[in-house]
Amino acid sequence: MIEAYQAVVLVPYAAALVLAALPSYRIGAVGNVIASALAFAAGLWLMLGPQTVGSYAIVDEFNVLFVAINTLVGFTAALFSASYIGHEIETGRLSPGFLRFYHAMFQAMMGSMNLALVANNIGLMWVGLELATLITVVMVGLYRTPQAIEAAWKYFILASVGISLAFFGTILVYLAGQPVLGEGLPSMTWSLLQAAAARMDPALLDLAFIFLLIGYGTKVGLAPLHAWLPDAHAEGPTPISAVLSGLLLNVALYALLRFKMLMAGQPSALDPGPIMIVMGLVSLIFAAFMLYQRRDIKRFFAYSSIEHMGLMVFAFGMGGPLANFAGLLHMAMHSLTKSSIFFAVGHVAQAKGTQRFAEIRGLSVTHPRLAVAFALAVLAIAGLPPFGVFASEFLILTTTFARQPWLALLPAFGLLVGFGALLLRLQDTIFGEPVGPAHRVDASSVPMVMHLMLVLAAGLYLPPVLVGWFRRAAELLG
Amino acid sequence: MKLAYEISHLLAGVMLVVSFAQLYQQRIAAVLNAFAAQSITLALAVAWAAWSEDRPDLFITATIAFLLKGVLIPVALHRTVTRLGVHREVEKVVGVGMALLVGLALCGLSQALVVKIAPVSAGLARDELALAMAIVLLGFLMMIVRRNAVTQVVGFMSMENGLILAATGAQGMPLVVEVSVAFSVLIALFVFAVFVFRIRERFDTIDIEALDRMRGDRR
Amino acid sequence: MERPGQRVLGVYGLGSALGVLAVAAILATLTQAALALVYPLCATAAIVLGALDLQVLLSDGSLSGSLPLGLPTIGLRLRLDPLSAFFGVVINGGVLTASLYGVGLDRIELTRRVEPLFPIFAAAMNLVLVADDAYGFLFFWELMSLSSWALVVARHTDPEARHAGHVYLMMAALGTVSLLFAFGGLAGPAGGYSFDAIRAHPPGPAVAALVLAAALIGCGSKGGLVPLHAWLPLAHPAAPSHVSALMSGVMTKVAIYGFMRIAFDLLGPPSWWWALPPVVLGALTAVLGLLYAVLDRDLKRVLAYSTIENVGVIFVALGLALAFKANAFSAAAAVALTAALLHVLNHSWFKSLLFLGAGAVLHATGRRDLDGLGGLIRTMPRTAVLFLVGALAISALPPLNGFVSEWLLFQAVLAGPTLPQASLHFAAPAIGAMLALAAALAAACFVRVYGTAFLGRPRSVEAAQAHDVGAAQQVAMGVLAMLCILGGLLGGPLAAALSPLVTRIVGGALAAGGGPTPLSLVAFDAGRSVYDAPVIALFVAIASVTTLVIVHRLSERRTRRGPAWDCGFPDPSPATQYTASSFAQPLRRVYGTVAFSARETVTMPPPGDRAAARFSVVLVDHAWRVFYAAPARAVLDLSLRLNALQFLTIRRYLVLMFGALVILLAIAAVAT
Amino acid sequence: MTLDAAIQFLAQGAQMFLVLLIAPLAVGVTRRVKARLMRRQGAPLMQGYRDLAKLLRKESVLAESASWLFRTAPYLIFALTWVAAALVPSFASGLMFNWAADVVALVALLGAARALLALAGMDVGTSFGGIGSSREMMIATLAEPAMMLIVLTLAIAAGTTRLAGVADFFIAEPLAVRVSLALSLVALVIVALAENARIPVDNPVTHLELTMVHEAMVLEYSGRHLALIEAASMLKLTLYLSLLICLFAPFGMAPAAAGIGGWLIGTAAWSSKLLLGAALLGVWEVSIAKMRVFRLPDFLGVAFVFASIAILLAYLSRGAAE
Repeated sequence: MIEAYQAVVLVPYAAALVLAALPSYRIGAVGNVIASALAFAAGLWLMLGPQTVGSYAIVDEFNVLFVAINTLVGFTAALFSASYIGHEIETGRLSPGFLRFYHAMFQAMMGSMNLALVANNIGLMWVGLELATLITVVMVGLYRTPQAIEAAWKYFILASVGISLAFFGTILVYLAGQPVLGEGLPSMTWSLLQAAAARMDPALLDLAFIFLLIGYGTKVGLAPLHAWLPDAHAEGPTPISAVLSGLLLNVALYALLRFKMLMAGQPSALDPGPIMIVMGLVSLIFAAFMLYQRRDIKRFFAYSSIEHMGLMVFAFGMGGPLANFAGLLHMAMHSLTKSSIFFAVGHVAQAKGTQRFAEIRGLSVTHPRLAVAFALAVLAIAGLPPFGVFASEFLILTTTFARQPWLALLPAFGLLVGFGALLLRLQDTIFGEPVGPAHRVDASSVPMVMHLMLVLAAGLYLPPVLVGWFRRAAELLG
Repeated sequence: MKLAYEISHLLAGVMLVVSFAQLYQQRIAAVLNAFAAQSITLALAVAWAAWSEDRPDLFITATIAFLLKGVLIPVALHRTVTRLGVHREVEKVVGVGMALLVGLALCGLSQALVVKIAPVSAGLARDELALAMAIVLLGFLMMIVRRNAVTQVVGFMSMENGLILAATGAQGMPLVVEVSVAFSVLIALFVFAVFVFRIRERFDTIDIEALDRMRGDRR
Repeated sequence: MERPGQRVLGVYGLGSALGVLAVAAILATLTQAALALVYPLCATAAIVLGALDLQVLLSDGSLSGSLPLGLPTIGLRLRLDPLSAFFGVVINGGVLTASLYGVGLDRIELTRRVEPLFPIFAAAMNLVLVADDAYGFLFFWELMSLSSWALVVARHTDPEARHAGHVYLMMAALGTVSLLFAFGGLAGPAGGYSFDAIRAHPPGPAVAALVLAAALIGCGSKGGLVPLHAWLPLAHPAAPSHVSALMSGVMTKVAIYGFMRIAFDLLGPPSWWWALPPVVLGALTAVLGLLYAVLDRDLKRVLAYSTIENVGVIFVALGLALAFKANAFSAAAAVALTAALLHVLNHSWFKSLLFLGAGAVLHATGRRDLDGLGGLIRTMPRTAVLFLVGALAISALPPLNGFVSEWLLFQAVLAGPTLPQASLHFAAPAIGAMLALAAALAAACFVRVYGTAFLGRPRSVEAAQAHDVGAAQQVAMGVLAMLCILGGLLGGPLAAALSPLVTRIVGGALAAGGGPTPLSLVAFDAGRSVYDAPVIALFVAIASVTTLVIVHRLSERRTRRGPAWDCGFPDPSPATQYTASSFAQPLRRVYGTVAFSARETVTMPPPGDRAAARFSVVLVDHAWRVFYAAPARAVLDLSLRLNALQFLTIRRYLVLMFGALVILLAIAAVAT
Repeated sequence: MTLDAAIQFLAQGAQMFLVLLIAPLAVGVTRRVKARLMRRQGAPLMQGYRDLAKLLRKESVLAESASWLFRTAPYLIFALTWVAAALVPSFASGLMFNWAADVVALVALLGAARALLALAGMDVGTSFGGIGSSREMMIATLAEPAMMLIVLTLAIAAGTTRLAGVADFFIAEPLAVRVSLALSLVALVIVALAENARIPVDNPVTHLELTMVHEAMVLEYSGRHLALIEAASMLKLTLYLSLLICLFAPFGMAPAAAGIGGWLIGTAAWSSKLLLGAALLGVWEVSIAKMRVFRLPDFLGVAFVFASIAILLAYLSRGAAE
């Protein structure tokens, strides 16, 4: 009898092996969907099941929701890619062999991310993240066009440097924990470290946190460590872009936050707040400005992911129950919304046969339904009601202003600048006289709509159990 | 015990010196040799730690370090480099002197950071931590002062060396970690190989400036 | 003072009406055929809601409830108190007439880009009023902006409409952000977002200042307070005319409501200096708005600019009310506040009327440019009469409703010198002069509009072949015109009806029924100032009738039609008439040179050359240049500069990363 | 409805007809004085009445393009001006309907008349009508702020905007004539000149195209319509004269409670003051030249400045009083 948290990790890995063995890519796609569905079921099971703290795995208010979102988005992404990826075969961008590989890797990636999420061991967490990253590197290079390889190469180098820095940070944490908790496993077990944080050496913790911030921050996509993110999003297959923006960034931020909790446990250590505020604001404002010059629709939304990650990091840097709550909410909302946007972008790219803004015009004339969905998704990410992002941004801005009025001007400025770009692009794409071809779209719109529904629901009503988790996690974050 | 410490300390010092040598070297071939030397020293250090602290599991790490980074990769890269005919290329961004100065500054920084740690608290001697950190930072530095993909790989791997030094130095760090490190290096090599070959197929050079030609939104 | 019966009624009324609106929206998205159902449904909903609001307003009661939606632990608080009820009456009046107008639209004019959004827009405006917590308020506020944006870009193939939409939603976002700040300051770090909690703990003076500023920016950007006005003349005309009527006549009032809710209710007892920003900005807005209007040549844009003016006037009145309230001059405060509320009501009436009239003109001629119209008084007589009522009313001419609020406002200004604070009582004359200027400019502006569009001879074929609009539209306009007239005559009773609300807010009210006749409007006391529209109207009626009789008795009754005399040089071509531009020339010379650094250039051909002489005018919109064009350019420039970072080599990215690491390490090294 | 009330009612009616009666005479006086100062014989004093009668008897010629507005406007303009004129206290302050409109409302009534006239000017669709209307409205925008300030000064001094109230106040304390009031008197005179299209703002006798304002608007009128327009402008002049009188020289005016006797004295005083004012206007008009249209801002600017100074002084004196 296996536990939920084991299932969450093992199901994808097992599926990866099976899919690697399956010959036909069609069956592979179906298998991918089934496996993701199973993982999602496991995720729900985990969500409803008891919370456990083992020596290797931990299930608490903080990560249970992320596992749920992870498996959910994984499921919808698999659904989307099943209906989408066939198109890539037709256009000859991929060969069946590569698809087989793709499906196997997809599951492996999901498994690794879940591993990183449920791991109670900072080493395991690191392993999971690293595996997930390396796999996405391969996925990004999948099309083997010069651009794709360049993107993958850039991603690979930056990411692996980040990985090694993160590992060094992990070692330092161990070193900090070892005198307190003794040698071996305990001083790598997160829950014990968390409990003993107060007795650790602050200077060592500072050092560790800096290395971890740079290391995991690279995967979060914080400026100036963001460089890999836009190209990786733009050149990889669209489902992978959705997973990257929707999940991998979250998992990296999740890891970062775990260590922030550690820091919060040791009062005489460096306060990570200001550093995170600065980095968050830099990312937010920089990305907002970068939006204006983008001509590739996927790269555009990649930068918007950087912007939102910056906002989250800012919120967590502000700290306090309200800001942390808002940050967590924003994390959840962003991953749902952004992945739905990438699904929509996939549709658009199929409909117009291009990813370039200049060749996408008047969607509301040629593809009304798609245009509406796309518009709703973009407006949602822009933080307009009735969607959940509005709630989180409402909380972040109000509480920031209430505490430090002048500081609040900066995120507001960044958000407004970004909003301008989003609105400009939205109007250009869906309005006006249509140009270029208007193909039939055969990708399924279920995932997109499903996500939008969820975000809408969250904007109208947050279930108390969810709120409870967020509350608890927010308290832990200090 | 004193002696054990002295030896491990000595080996770590040697590694640091070798990383400076890497920074100093002009030709790729020489850089590869220096890297090989560093990896072998690392292997020795790990082996010594395994013997002195009686942690047999560390021997695995030592062998992995020796075979993989001490022998296989340098040889493979030598091959690639000679096949590409770039083995005597000099692609520095900043002059040697400058690089060495920055390297020294980094060593100083890592010292300054480490002395703030209370002596008793750390699981390993503070100066060994300082050495490891310096090696990591120097590896990083090497990645950014060289233009050439191979040297970047080397720089990256000497970062890994520093990491492993620190990891082994950290007493009683569970086995899972070394395995994961070795595993990751494996994957890293595999992926590197894939990319180096692909790159060669497409652009007859492994200078990464060439890759930077096609980049987002320029089209 | 909640009565259970009223409560039940209210809950059902509100719920059912909103339900009807939702049904309308959904139906419209489903089937093409259902589009025609939207407006009748909206009209019924508006009637229900309006009746409910009226009932609450007159009974001076309040309804409240809460739903488990929105933010956790706060939920969605709903409350309909007299203030919201008053604005509800305003809004639903507008919605009702706009829907009536919509009922008359042809089937072919209905599109899925407009009709589904109309009910959402109406519902959102109503919900802003009943929201009783910060989240709900901003949620519906933003929903209102969003739906109206979609309506503005309904004609999406027109680049101007797209530009308007972009500017509009940007300004709306700016406003929302500053309102977020306002409510953030009000709620405090603990996050007490419900209005009750805010009332319980009003902020300290420093925070209050910030909140007031933020509220002014937030509501000002929605209402069109200079310099946040520039979106309004772009967006309001871009929408379909009955939607323009809603946006201009009604949505700006929601902004006023927001400001009142914050400044008079949530922010606690006012300090005197709160009055300065709204008063000064309002006066500036009033004058500048009309200067824009009087120089513009697009019918609907002129109307939009005049909306800016009226919003400015209302803000002046509100500011004065704040000043008087802060000094506990409850009588004067009551006068100012009544002026503000009545002007809100009146403006919603005549502005909707005028926009519907403009819509009729647009529908009949397909033109909005004044210089292409003319002579419509003969081709569309009914519209012409109704539009005339609106034009005279908005020019604040007795005995129509515009003048009632204007008169009260002047009375409030005249009481200004009694204020103890020097800055205020020296501001009073300046404000009075600016308001007088605004009033005179308004008259000039609408004489110009009416004179060029409806009088004279047609300047285009379309104008010559125009025809009156359908019955439903005429009814819609007729209702509003009737309201304008009645509102003018019954100013006293209206003020009396508002007195409970006014008493709630400023603790005093107009002396109701203190006047010589029951219908007369009394500011302060009957000995001081009285305005009795009915009596004056009666006098004028008697006088004109007697004149008519006598003149026709005495005089030669024959009338002969002949060619216009025109000082002996009549010219048959309608091009010789005075155009809107030429009408504006004196005003342009007098004010334009100051406000818009207007320059006229005349190029004369040399003697003997047959070429035509050229005349051109250059107007510079400084507000746009400084507050819109410059920032936009700055953002684009900066983005171009930063864009270089997208094109670095991998090595350079590594350098960035390395730099970040080293800097942080250095920080850790120096940090103790 | 007692006898007293009836008498009050009649008195109000009497005032209505009094202003109507005296208006042409006032204009006649002005013209006569001007003519004499120009060494001309000049028209007899009664010429105004004759003109009106003549015009009434003539048939009215309407342009083809004239609409119903063109025909109805004169009646409304006349009625509005007449009512406004009748609401300014002339021989007695406390008449029955003195409260119906204060200064603000009075100005607004005239504004309504002006707007209708301007519309009528544009109705036929000629170039001259447009010139007249646009300039008239421009002048109004210049005059009204000054007017507002004057009203404000009075309100500060007398504490009311009811004309009768102000008049009572100045009757009660004749020494209340202060510098500020003198200044606002000057301002009001300038405004009055502008409002009545007198020299130097406009020349009531010229038909020189490019200089005329008022005449340009009424160019298309003839017969009874023109008669009404003319009568209205005469009434307007009378109105402003008696406004000046009532505000700045109310002595002799019968207070609220006065009886018939007081009224008779009041009538005598008022009419003599009025005619004197008309004569002074004549003197002024011969002694000054018509201005270019775009010099007007400066001229009315003077009024504005005076009115502003008046207010400041009013503040000071009030501060002194308190």
